[in-house]
Amino acid sequence: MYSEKVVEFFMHPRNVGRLDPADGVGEVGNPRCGDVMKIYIQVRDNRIDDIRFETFGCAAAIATSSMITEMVKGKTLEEALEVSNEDVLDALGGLPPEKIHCSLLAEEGIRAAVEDYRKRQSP
Amino acid sequence: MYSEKVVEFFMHPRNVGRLDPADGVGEVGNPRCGDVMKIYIQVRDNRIDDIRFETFGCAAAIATSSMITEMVKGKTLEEALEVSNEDVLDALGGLPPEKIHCSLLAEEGIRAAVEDYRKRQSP
Amino acid sequence: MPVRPIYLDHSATTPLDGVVLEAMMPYLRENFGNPNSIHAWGRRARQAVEEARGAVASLVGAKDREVFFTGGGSEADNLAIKGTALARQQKGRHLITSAIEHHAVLDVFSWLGKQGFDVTVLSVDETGRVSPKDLERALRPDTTLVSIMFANNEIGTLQPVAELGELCRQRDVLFHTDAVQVVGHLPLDLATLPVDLLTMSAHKMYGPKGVGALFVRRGVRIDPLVHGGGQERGLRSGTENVAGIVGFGAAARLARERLAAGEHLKEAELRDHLLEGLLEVDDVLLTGHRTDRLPFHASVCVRFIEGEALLLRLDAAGIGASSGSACTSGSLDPSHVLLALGLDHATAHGSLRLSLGKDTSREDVDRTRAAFREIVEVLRAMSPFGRNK
Amino acid sequence: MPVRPIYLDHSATTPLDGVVLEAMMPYLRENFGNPNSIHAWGRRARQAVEEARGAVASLVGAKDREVFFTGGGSEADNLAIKGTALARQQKGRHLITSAIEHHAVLDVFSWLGKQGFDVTVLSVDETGRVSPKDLERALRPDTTLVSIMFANNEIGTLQPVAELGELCRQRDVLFHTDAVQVVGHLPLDLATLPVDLLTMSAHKMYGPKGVGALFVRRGVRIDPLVHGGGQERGLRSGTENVAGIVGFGAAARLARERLAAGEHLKEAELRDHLLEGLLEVDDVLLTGHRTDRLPFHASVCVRFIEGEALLLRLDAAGIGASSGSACTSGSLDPSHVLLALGLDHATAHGSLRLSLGKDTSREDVDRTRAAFREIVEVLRAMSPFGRNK
Ligand SMILES: Cc1ncc(COP(=O)(O)O)c(C=O)c1O
Ligand SMILES: Cc1ncc(COP(=O)(O)O)c(C=O)c1O
Repeated sequence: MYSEKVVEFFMHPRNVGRLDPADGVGEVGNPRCGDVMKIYIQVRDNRIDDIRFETFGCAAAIATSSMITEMVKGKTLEEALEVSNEDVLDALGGLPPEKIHCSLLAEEGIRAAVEDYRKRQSP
Repeated sequence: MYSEKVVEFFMHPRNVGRLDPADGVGEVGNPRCGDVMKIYIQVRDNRIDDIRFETFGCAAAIATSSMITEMVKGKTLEEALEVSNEDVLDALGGLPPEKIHCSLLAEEGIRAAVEDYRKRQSP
Repeated sequence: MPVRPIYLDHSATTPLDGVVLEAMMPYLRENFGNPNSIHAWGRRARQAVEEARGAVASLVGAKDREVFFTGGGSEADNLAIKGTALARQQKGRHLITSAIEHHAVLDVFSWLGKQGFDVTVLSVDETGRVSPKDLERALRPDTTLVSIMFANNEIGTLQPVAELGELCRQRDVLFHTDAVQVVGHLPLDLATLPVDLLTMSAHKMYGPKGVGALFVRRGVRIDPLVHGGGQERGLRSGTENVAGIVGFGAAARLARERLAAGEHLKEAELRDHLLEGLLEVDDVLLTGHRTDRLPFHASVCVRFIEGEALLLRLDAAGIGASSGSACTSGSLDPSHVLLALGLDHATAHGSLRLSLGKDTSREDVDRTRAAFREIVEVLRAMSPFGRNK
Repeated sequence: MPVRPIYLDHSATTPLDGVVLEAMMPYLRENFGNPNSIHAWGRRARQAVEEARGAVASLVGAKDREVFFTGGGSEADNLAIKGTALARQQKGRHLITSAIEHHAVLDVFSWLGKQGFDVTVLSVDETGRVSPKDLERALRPDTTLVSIMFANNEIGTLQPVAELGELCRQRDVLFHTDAVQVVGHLPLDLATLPVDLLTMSAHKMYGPKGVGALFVRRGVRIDPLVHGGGQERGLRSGTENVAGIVGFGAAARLARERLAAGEHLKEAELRDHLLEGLLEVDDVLLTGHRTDRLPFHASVCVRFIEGEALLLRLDAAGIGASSGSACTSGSLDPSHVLLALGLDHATAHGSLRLSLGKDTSREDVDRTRAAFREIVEVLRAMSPFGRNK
């Protein structure tokens, strides 16, 4: 049911953990629904210099978290915000239809972290 | 489903055919219902001296016809009328429940033949 | 039985093909998973089920998603008919079927009749055919479903399914056909055939017993019969009979090859050879249509004798046959199918069905012809009826 | 998978016992007849079906004539519930069930609810037990059927079936119990148990998939679900799945031997050893009852992580398990059973079920304990929640 790529990113997730201190933190999802994603970023020169995630959720949620952190690392904030859930899906070789909503969470997570960062920058 | 005895009497029926002339002939059953039995008897000294049957019907009908002719052969008419369908059933080692009605036909067949004989005797 | 027995009751059930059994074995052994489990065992089972679905679909020219597995042909018939009648009851409560349907269809309609549905039962001609004209006359604005079998199991007659289906389609009435006797035995293309629902059963085509399938054309919505875990996209809940379904798939693949090789045409020739032998005997009547019939199916009525007696004598001679005789079922009336043809009761009681299989040889047929002739003679000698009596 | 895989999902399905397969083989080969045929092939099949019926009956203390074969457990549940509700609707239209039933029961009741029946759903305590007091209060003069499962598939809890059934019997209300998880795993005697209808499924007790049975106590009249040729004394039409039924019979014989040898008691010890290992890990909660539970069944909720992730990691380690997690079913809500226990959603998302089999060894359990501990640690390291976060 899951592609090899999904299994690979689920079994060996990249960028797991937290950053302390972080320049921005995004938390999306709801434990009631079984999916919570927390994204930590460090920003240098408007680029995502370092990134970590913590995810409570199924294999798809973990794999998309991991994949999106790989994809945005090193990108400018603007570039990072362009990464869509479709891009993540493509990079993972697709997800079963009932799991697509998990990839939305990843996109939202990045957005929330960047917003948090920007909010902190402009008080 | 059929006992060995039934199969034996169905496959190798005794007393098949007709008697011509016969002293009495009984015909019972209805082709509509798939069962017709015709019994021919010759009577000497109030005894069934010879007997034949023709049957249109299933294996149970044929086996009971054959068995009852064996059972009444040589008996006095009174004795013959005493032979019941239970006796035939016992002699055959039983029949499946849905076939019991066939054994009734055999008893009726003998009765009809004897009646026919008596009618002919007392005009 | 002294000589090799000859099984000529393929309309009742077929032997499981050895190749089919081989295909099933892994799913009766190590690949025992529940297809609904997400672990490795479950995923292997799921894949096997879906591959089988593809094979069955392609045998009948359907899309994979149009094939729903059930626990047999009877269940598929029940699902199709109750499922449609209930799902469409707001639209109307008039249903149409024929007088010669299998009990798995007919008894569902009588049940629906008791639930307040209005059921029209079409009669058939003396060959067992439904007339499209009759159907046309019977269709009403509140008709929601017509169910007419593709081929009859007792008399082999094929119905003009394309014509009947077309009439329904024009009026937005759903058309179901019980094709249990047809699938795997005659080419069938649901891509072009105007049929909305079609019943199949694996054990009639060298697959395992206890597995059937219902074709439900895309876009057609029916109610489930077995509710529960939501398997078969909600239409048939319950843990899938994985090995059985795999067997159905394998049987479908083999049937496709046989049909592509034209084996049904050779089978029809052998059937004609058999029928010729049966009809040579005096007072033997063909039942069903002479040419528009299942290629493996021969059926007759033998006058002056009763079917069960004939059957048991054939059995004693090592030949497995069947009969629509009342006596085989313990009822007093002969089969509703034979009576619907207009046969009188006495004649109908003498019915015999011989249905060939893919492994039936000409020699088998010749032996059967000889045995038939001999046994009919013996039984007629016992019968109070007949030409010379 | 590097090491020998460990299957611990016997509640989902069991492997087919090799001895059962051996018993089935002749009916997948030469003895392929239709039990409804009267020739030799048919008679052999009929005999096999009836012998299997005897074996299943004697496993549960029923009479042969009280056992009706179906196409699986779900179908048997549907038959029991719809069949009773419809047959007794003149008497009343009130039905009672519990909140933690299998979908094959629950979804039938919601369907009946839509057909105008009045359904009371009893809640359960935090161990998953229905209270006889609650049942007593819910019973009404127009109640015709109560259906409460014998043991729950997700949490293993056993119900006080004798007590519940007795309450129904006193009021002339029929009592059905889904015993799919119990039959073959715990001793059961219907000669004394006040149960009118009881569902079984072969594939949960080392028999084949696609075969179930319904016990219907003598004198109880219900409507059929699948109409047709009148097989199973009219209660389940359709050509019998002979090989499957024979397999069910063989599985019943083996189960009887295992129970007589007390193997379920040893199994319970092994289960306790497993549970001990699971509960040793911080923030792992038992679900279901600690002692009144299926002997082979261990279930927990692991806080701070989600069940599917746990499952797939176990799978990658060669361990087959299952979860009531929403993510495994593609829904957003965790299982209705876990929520009925009063668990919060987040905790319920972390559910895990490990169900042992007759061939599970202590070594398997030890390996599973170790893998569980390790995987929980890894996943918690990824989780935003937890004690130290
Ligand atoms: C408690 C319970 N009832 C019913 C069923 C359904 O049985 P089957 O899978 O044979 O349809 C199952 C298993 O799936 C079950 O665990
Ligand atoms: C025409 C027809 N329909 C339905 C069925 C029922 O199929 P099954 O035996 O798989 O339930 C049969 C065979 O018994 C049949 O011949």
